[in-house]
Amino acid sequence: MQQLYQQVILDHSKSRSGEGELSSPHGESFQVNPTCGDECTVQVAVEDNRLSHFAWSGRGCSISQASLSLMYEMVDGEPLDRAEHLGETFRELIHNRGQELNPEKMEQLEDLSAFTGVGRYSARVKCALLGWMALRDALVQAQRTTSGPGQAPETQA
Amino acid sequence: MQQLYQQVILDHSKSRSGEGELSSPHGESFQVNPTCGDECTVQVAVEDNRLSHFAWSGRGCSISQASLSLMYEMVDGEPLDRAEHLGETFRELIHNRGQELNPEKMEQLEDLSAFTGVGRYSARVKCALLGWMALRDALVQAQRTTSGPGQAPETQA
Amino acid sequence: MNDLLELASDFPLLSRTVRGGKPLVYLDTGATSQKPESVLNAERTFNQTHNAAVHRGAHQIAEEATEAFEAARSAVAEFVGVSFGEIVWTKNATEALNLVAHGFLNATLERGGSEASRFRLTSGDEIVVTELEHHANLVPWQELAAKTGAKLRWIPVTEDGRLDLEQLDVITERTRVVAFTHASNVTGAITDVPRIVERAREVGAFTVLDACQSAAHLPVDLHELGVDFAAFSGHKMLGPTGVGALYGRQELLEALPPFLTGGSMVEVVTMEETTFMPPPQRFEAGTQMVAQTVGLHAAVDYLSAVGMRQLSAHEDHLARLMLEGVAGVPGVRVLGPTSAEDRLAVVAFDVPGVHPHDVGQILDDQGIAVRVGHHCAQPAHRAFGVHASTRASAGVYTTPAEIEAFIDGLHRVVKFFA
Amino acid sequence: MNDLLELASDFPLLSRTVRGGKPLVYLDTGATSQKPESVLNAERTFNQTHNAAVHRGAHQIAEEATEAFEAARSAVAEFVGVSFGEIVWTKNATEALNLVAHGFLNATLERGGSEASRFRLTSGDEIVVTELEHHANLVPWQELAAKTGAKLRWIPVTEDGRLDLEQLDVITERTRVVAFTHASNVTGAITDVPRIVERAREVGAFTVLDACQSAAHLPVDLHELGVDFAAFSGHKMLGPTGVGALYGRQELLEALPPFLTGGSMVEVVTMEETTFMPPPQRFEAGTQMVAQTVGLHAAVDYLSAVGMRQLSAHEDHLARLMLEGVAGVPGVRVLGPTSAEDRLAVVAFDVPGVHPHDVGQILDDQGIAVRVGHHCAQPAHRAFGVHASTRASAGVYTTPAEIEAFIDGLHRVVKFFA
Ligand SMILES: Cc1ncc(COP(=O)(O)O)c(C=O)c1O
Ligand SMILES: Cc1ncc(COP(=O)(O)O)c(C=O)c1O
Repeated sequence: MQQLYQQVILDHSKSRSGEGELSSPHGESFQVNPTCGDECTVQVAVEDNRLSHFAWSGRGCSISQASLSLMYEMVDGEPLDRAEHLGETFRELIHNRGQELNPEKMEQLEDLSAFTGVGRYSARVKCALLGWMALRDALVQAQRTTSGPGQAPETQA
Repeated sequence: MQQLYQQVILDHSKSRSGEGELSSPHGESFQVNPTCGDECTVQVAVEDNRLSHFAWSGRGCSISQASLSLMYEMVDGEPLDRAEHLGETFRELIHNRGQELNPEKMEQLEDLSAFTGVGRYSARVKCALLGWMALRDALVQAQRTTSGPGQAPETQA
Repeated sequence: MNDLLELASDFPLLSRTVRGGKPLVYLDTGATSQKPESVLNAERTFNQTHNAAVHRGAHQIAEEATEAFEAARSAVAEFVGVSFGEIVWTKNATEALNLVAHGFLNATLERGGSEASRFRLTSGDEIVVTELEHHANLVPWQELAAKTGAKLRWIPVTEDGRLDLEQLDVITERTRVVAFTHASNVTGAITDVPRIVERAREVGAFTVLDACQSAAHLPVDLHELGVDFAAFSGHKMLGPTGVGALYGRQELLEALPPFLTGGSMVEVVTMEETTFMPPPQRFEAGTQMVAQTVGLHAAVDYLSAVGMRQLSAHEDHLARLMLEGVAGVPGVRVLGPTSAEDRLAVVAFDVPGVHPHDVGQILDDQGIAVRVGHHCAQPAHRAFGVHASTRASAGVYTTPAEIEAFIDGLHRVVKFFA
Repeated sequence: MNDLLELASDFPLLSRTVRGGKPLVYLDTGATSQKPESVLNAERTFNQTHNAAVHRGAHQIAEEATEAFEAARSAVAEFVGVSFGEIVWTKNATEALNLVAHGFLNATLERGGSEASRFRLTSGDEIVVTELEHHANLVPWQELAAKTGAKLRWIPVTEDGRLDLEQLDVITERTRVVAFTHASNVTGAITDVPRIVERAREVGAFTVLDACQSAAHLPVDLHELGVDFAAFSGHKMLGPTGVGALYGRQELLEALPPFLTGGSMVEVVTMEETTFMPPPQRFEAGTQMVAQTVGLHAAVDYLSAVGMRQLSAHEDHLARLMLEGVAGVPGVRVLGPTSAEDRLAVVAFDVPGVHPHDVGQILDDQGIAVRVGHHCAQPAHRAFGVHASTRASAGVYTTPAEIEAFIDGLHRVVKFFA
């Protein structure tokens, strides 16, 4: 169990960085895990090809909440392509049935590497990925909304 | 097979006694065996508590046709209670899984006893009884229609 | 103490281990039961020896298959106290409940002739369900209401997870259907069926009972209960997956329009139109789950041999142990009655601050299999102010030692996330 | 000669005897197939080791059950040349066809939102079927027509039992759906699917293929055939009873309103309303026939190991033998093509003056199991001027010696009733 519930996961499931709401996001996505009714909403604002603002809200298990909280720390303010790339690598990790990816990728993932053990429990895969599904979806929307340089929405934490 | 296809059955399936139509029956019933599409119509007229006229038409296998033909010979002109009683005994025989009933009953059944073997083939039970189901149904109707002494309908063979 | 059964060895799956050699403690019978060897053997023997299309062939194997299939119907009918012709095979309880709801829909769309008119709904009509229903006995009625214009109303749930029978006046002269569960798969509460049936009869409404949880755990006599329709699933009562049944009062099945259409339920088919067989065949379109009905036959034989009273006493005892044990874990709240009266050995609970997924995971790590989530009953959870819960549920094969292991495990959960 | 397979020993039932010790000659595969040992073992192993509720539990067995269930979906999808998410489990092909028809009905009743509007029917619309259809692909469309006001039209059958493709102009701009069989279960004729699909596409109609008979006997690639929907049944393709599948083009499944409603197909449920999951889950309400999907997985593995081309060459050979043999019996008329081209080893025939029940009975007495009746295709029989027929049908396990025994038996039938 320690392998699944790494300390960083337990910590983030409580501290929940980035929880909040944007006043006028460029993109927003609501996702639900129908098995358990867990939900999350991810909001993004995009400026100069960077994820300028990010906020999330939701309810769920320690895995899903920690995933959202760590996602915030990893992608907020980052270039879009880096955020997307990170998402791809994280998905790959979670689908790797509990095995680590190559050292280079594990390094890129930084604290997200704590989720390695989740891949061993197929019922929890969706928990780890719910937030990232929402992020991908929100970014697609944002790219549709923002053709020119947009207004930067403010966080109401 | 000789046990199932007794000569009397093969004969009656060809000769088909009583095939025809009544011009104004007191009771009539159409029955269908949904497995094979076999059908029969039985028409009856009732006078003074006797089955004064009887006619049938239909299509089906040798068992069902012989059953109708023999039924005609056994019940046409007979008192209603005898026809009904005979039907009960015949049903009992057919549901007896190929065994004879007691000698007294077998004697009452006369030529109908040739159907004993049908009971061994559960898929054929319906074939043997289709006509008798129609008779029972037609008689119920006739009893409804004829409160007083009715007109005797004519056979158009 | 002589309430207790020791039957686990009849169930092959229960001897397996999980998570690296830990003995399995299976407390997810409320979701699906394990099957005794006799059920597995019955299905296998049928497949190896008697498999053929039923009600069709003139050959010997087809006759044997037909007899096995109809013998199963007869056994299941007897098990729930109804007549042979009142049992319709379905793939699960969900299909059975949909069949009834679609019968009303089809009647409303003027299918089924004049005898079906008693099932026609209009926008002035109401359908009553309850807040405790499994989605299977809620969503089909929502759909029916949306399609016919009828209004959906419901009996609310009390704080301790029972139907609030003080509010039976939600059933009025406008009510045409009352659909309710015999036992909740969340709170374990057993419904006072006669009271609801009485009220429904007063206003001339049809009753539809969800007997999914009761059929495997209580003696059930549907004629005695007096409901018009009832649904249950084979896989919850020691039988195979893929088979369930609808009970319908003979006279009602005779008037109800068909639902699924196709082969084996028709009389005369022309390109232009079709006439249908009498029940139960009218509702059994296409090739049926024959091997599975034979398995279910063996399952009800097994349950009858144990004795439903004996079984229910056994589970009553387990329910007490579970409730006592859970009450001893600091902070844990049971969603449902906290006493074992009129209650199944199905205990859903909330561990404050720990999500059910996490509760279930730590239990699983100890070999204890429970269910987490909303158990297909979101409104019931909403009534308790939670979105999900953890549920332990027992069956005929569950032992007191397993309940103990579960309670120990639950203490460990609380410690882990403290 | 190296077309011939010798696989009967893989099928336990085929070694039994009937009618007092006579070796069984099973020629009723068109109704339902026998199952190889590997299928029976797969189901049993699942039940003994991995049985649990899928997509629900957080425990190990539930994970294993879910993986087995979805692996079966993936194997079946690959077997018929489609994507994982395009396969919906049903209890049989009949349910699958009803699911599509009810999708149109529900769209017409304004369920499913704006994306479902493409499935809405009005009284100006037409549905085209064929005179060769099994009742399963006829009656649901009659019902849909009666409920929506759409008109039912059909492609007639030629004298030798094929679809009359000269009359494809029955498909017009008014046609919204064309439902037709891939291979007739009466005449054995294999349909020229691309021609019908092409015509349907010209007018923008949806195509629904009944692949019940083809899936077990021909290589089938549904993407290549280009149909929109297709249905087939496990029990006809060496799999268990109680499981079938619907194929739907991804984009169409995404737009189609749900049919059966209940647990496991919903997202958010309140007492007032419900949102539904994406396909395929949207169409899989309630506990599924999990063990049976695992059995079907083993069945398609078996068929793939044999090779569908090899199998179809084997059956081609058997078809030739049957047709030659039957042609040698005085007076007997084949209902369907008398040459083996584009034709399955399914031979229905009429023995003038002898009712099919009697034909079947005399064959049964010799241990030969055939089907008698209208084979759930009354209109096709009517087109041939008969009400019923006798049908012999072969499978992967059938041998030339069995065909010979059948032809000998048929000669005896004619003698018996001469
Ligand atoms: C051509 C055809 N279509 C449909 C069906 C219906 O299949 P099922 O009875 O398995 O639903 C059958 C078999 O009975 C068939 O042969
Ligand atoms: C109370 C209740 N009703 C209905 C159902 C639905 O049964 P099934 O999924 O077998 O159709 C269940 C089980 O899931 C249940 O517990």
